[in-house]
Amino acid sequence: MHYTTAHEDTELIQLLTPDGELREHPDYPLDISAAEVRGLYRDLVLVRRIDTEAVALQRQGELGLWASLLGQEAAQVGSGRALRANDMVFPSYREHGVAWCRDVDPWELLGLFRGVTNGGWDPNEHGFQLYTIVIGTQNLHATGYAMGVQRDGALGDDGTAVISYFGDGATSQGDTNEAFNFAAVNNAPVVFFCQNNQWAISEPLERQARVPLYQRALGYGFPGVRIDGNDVLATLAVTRRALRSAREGQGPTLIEAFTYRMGAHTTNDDPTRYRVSAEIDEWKQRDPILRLRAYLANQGMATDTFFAEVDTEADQLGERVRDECRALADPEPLDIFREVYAEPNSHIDRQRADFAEYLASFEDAGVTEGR
Amino acid sequence: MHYTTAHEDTELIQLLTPDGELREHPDYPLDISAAEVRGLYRDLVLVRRIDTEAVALQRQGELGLWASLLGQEAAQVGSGRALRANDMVFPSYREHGVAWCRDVDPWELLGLFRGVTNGGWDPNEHGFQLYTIVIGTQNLHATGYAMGVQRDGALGDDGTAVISYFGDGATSQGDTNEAFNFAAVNNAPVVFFCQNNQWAISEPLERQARVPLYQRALGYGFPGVRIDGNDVLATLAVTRRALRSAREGQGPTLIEAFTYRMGAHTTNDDPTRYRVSAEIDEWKQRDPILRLRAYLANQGMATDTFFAEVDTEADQLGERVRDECRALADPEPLDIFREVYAEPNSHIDRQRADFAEYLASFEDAGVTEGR
Amino acid sequence: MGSKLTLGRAINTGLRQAMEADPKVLVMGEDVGKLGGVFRVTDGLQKDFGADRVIDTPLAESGIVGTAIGLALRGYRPVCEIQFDGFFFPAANQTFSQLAKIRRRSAGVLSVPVVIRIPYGGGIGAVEHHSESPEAYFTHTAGLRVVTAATPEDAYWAIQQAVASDDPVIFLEPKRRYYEKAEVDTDATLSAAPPLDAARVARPGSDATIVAYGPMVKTALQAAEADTERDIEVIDLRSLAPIDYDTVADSVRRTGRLVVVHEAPLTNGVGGEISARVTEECFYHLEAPVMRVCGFDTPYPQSRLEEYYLPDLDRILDGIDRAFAY
Amino acid sequence: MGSKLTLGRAINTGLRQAMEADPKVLVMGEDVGKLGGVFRVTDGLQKDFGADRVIDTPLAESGIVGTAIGLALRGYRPVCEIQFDGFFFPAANQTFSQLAKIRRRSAGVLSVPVVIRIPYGGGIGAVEHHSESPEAYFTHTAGLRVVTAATPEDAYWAIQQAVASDDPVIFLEPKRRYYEKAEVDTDATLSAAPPLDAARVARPGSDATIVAYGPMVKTALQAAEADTERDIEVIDLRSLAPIDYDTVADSVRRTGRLVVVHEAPLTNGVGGEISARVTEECFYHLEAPVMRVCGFDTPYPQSRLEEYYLPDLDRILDGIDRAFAY
Ligand SMILES: Cc1ncc(C[n+]2csc(CCOP(=O)(O)OP(=O)(O)O)c2C)c(N)n1
Ligand SMILES: Cc1ncc(C[n+]2csc(CCOP(=O)(O)OP(=O)(O)O)c2C)c(N)n1
Ligand SMILES: [Mg+2]
Ligand SMILES: [Mg+2]
Repeated sequence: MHYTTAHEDTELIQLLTPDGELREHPDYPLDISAAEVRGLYRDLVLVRRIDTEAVALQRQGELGLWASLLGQEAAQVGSGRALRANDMVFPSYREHGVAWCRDVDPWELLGLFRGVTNGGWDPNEHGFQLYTIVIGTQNLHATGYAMGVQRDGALGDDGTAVISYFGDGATSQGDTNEAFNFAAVNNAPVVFFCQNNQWAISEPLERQARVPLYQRALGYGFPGVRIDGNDVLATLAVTRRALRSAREGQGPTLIEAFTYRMGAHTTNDDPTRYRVSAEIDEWKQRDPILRLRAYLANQGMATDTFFAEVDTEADQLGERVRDECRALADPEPLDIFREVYAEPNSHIDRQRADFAEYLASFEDAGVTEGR
Repeated sequence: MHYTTAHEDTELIQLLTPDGELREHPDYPLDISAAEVRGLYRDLVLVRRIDTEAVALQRQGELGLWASLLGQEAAQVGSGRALRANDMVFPSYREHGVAWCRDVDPWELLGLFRGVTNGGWDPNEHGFQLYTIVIGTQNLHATGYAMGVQRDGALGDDGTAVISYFGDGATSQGDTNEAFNFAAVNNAPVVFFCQNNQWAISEPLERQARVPLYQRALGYGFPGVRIDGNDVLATLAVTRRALRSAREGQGPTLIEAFTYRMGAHTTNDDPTRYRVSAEIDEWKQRDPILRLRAYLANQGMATDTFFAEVDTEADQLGERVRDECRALADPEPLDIFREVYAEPNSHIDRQRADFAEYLASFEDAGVTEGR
Repeated sequence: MGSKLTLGRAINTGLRQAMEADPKVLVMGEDVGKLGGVFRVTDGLQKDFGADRVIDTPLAESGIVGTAIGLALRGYRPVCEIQFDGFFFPAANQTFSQLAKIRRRSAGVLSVPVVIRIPYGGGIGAVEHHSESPEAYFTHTAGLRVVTAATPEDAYWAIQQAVASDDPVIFLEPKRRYYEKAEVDTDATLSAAPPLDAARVARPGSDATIVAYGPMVKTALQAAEADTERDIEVIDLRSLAPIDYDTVADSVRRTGRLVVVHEAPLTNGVGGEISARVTEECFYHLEAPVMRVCGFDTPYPQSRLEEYYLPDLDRILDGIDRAFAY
Repeated sequence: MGSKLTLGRAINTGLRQAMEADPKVLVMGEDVGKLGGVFRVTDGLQKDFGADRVIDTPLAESGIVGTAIGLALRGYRPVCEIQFDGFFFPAANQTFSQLAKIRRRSAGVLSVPVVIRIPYGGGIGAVEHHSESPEAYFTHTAGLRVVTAATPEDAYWAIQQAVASDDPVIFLEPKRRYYEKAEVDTDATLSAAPPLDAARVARPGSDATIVAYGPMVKTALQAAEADTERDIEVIDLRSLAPIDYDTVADSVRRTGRLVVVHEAPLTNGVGGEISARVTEECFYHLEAPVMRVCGFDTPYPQSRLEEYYLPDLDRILDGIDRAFAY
């Protein structure tokens, strides 16, 4: 049996304070150029804009639903930018910022929420699996995928690491805990990235767990780390290290990114029923974008022109998102029967044929639309 | 949120060495009379005898199956004798020794293995629930029951504690981990008693977990303790304390009783396929009965007459077990339909009536037995 | 005295009655407390009965049903909410291998009067896993009772009867009908309500019978109304396990034709069972095989396709036409 | 060249072939390694293919199927063993809401060619949860293929076809027939084997049809032999999803009478679906309603009662008699 040196009850790892001051951390030296930091800022702003547009599109009836990432941009961009091309992501349903880092076009994300598809992109093309709605399930998929990576001998510096995203609520699911254990026992190259936004719909963290979530890993025998999830630099540094450790064959890490869900759970939700606005005001002080902007400005790493350019780019992106959303094609009725099976299937084939005939009967009867 | 002072990486807690020497432990002072120790010895011997008889009965075709507890007597008797009358036990399927402590007659246990019932005793009469075969499920039942105890206000010194028994393999199940978390979040009065007999059928411990099992509790925020499960005194002392702590409203404890499955998984199993006999020989040195006998003898706490009397009692009990087993009544065919529902149910009622008629048709035809 | 209640509100009111009547009744699930559930069915209950009786659980369905079983063994009557149909499955093991079997296992010594409430069915434009109709998994599981409700009145009584039942009950709530409103006589007594396992003739008729339940009852009634040529009887099953075959067979013997409607996939759905059983009982009375108008054997589709997936008025009329083509 | 193999050994040999043919094929589950599974179906595989390809997993069925999905997404073809039928349910969520739906969710971009092997059915004198027949839960779940095998030869080919299929396959192994022996031509080529979804006329006949599958095929054949007055056709379904209705309907149109036999509980079992569907297709050919000889709507009973619970020769003959009583 392996014994991991247990339990470093580390404080929250933070490299950038809410005021935009950089703090060195001995274990996580920051190795990043000014251009890269500006890139992160641009990511944060654009990702927030995509989110804002999507919320608006939902209000306008263009989307059935949207799960906003407001407040969680740094956790997603920091970890997303820590990834390499051949890494694989297993997201939950709120990882629009990670999707952005994986070059999934924002409108590809919208199809699911518009109801034109249950998926929307090619996971293998982007190294970004489909959104998973049933809480916790993707943690086992990620672990299995990582076991496949091991079997492929695809570890090492140019190898593949796997990262799985989930929320604080998801830590209560059996599947998440089974995944922790499978990953530990198999020493699988997977990073479990928990965005602890402190709410699972209406349930606050204390309904999910009695002790900080990163400690869960210790019980399974792998390291758990808690980071300031609103600090894109800490997130980047810690995730990079966890991914490297996975690639190098040192097994799983749990990262708890301590952050806050600034908006409603989804556009269907009404958080005024269960939480006070003071909490939100407090977290506004820790906004992930403001602090990075302050840092860039204070250090003279970015000019006003730069900030203005990013805003313009965001405006353009917003417009593009709106247009592409409206242009998303509706599926055809008979698509219901597509891709249920890889191989011909007599049940489906018959139902498709019957239904095609039924639909055609309306046309025969001179009705253009059968409903 | 509650914060438990984490992680006392205690060594294995042992009060009685394999050679029968008593070792004081500062946290677990032993408060037990000589008569009580003799009682424990008697329990261990009788429980082993019940087990031996049951294995023999299975060989003779009187039982379909038996899950032997050989080697685990101390873990079961020590914890079983720590219980008070109004505590409630949720067993797995191997807790014959705990059943003994809860005054379940041994032959009542046999019904399940003989195939005359799926249960066999009244759980409320004995404070001992029915055996549960689907691994891990009972841990949630125990937790829920403990939540009920809380709601009844039945804590305090004459209150109720709940204890749940399961194996090392069971720690991998989602249900077990969900139970740990529900118990932690609700601070439920439940003791999780894991008999780590180091095997789950053919799988050794390292296929189940990467670090010692008692550490699992720390990730959920409650204490985990590892005891020598072949030491009845340590088991008694540690379980007593955990139960008291539960009763006093201090929430759950995980006890990992480190022991060894000396026999096959069940009478169906052939352990020679997957483990070496040297391991068994080694564990014979740590036999739970021998060490208590040595202690009693060395301390002059028991005479040869006492040991002989216990052996005689065991012989008598063995005979009784054999007789009662053979006397267990077969169920009636129409019992199939009994107690599926509490209330009248038209589906079942019709099927019962049809089947009764069908069975009767053979009698009408002058055939005594319809099969 | 009656009052107009939505179906969702009727269940809320029924739950409240049950909790007032018996202090052992608990409500538990995700977001059932302050939020009152995502459909507000438990609205206000935590405020009035406290967090000990209306429990926001960790996000773990197996944990919810598993601890509910433990609570039931301690003498409580937990009403669990599963947030959406598609999220039931983590609780399948506790439901199928424990909840359904404990009475039988204990030869009747133990009771586990747990109710599992599940908002189910489609038609609300939702994303994946939020529109499924899993009833057949339950009706195939001995030891469970399975009920649903098509009207506020039925919902109001059925939830109370479910809570009062000593059997475990799967309580399927037709989520797209939560906002349908009707008069409910909340002053009547529970014992006067029709039995939980009785079907209801929702519309008498003589030419053909439609059997429906839950969300499809309204659609079936609309189809019956729309058929101006034939006099269609509509039966609302109400209970899916057991099914009140007396009422169904009685109707079919009069009409000679049966169409069964449900949203769940056709194959091995409740409709297949009804078809088999009614054919056994009414073989010489059937003028045509039992027709089924159901969901297809595919995963529930993305919402832009659900209007095609779900049986609607036209497809039911087509089913009736097919029955008359014999 | 043929050799006599038991059904269990035939699956073992088929798995070995599949693993030799494709290095991506993995075997995983509880005790599948050194022990070779509690029924020895994976005997010797870990020794020959290594612990990386024959994986003893932690004791967690959701974990087994969930990680198998992940492995499949990485390009592997995992064959999971669930130790007994009654222990499938912890994996229900991963199977029903993930495995069955990923192809559709991804519009065909993703494949998850996972096989879940489950020893199933009763008749071995076992304790609770070791004798169940859960096939209807699977056949009601779109996206899964469900197959079983009644003979060593079928088992040998079917397991290889299941592994080769790009669809997820539930592979139900009739555990009480594991030790039945027959000649298997292991030298023939896989492509020459009958398709995985084709039914088989196990015994031709002209007076009535029995449809059976898995463990009941042998019993059905015995009943057919025992009926000296009538010439009974026996169809072995082999595939339960999809079902080869052409072969079944063809037979029923000739015989006019159908008895369906399975161990699973009657209500909402596969038999109900077959009855419904065959009645739809053969309405004017049926001389009697489809008869079902099935397990009862109760939990599987304690083993001393299983001989009464399980359909046997007499009950099948009784079913045939009932069909002829019309
Ligand atoms: C198995 C399951 N149960 C319930 C739900 C309904 N649900 C969707 S999101 C959610 C809360 C998730 O909280 P968390 O894991 O913290 O993620 P967050 O939404 O905060 O990102 C719930 C209960 C679900 N999707 N899956
Ligand atoms: C959910 C489930 N999966 C599989 C099994 C089959 N099974 C019975 S006992 C056992 C091993 C259990 O090992 P452990 O938990 O260590 O308990 P022990 O038998 O050693 O007392 C297995 C796999 C089961 N009973 N339940
Ligand atoms: Mg959250
Ligand atoms: Mg063990």
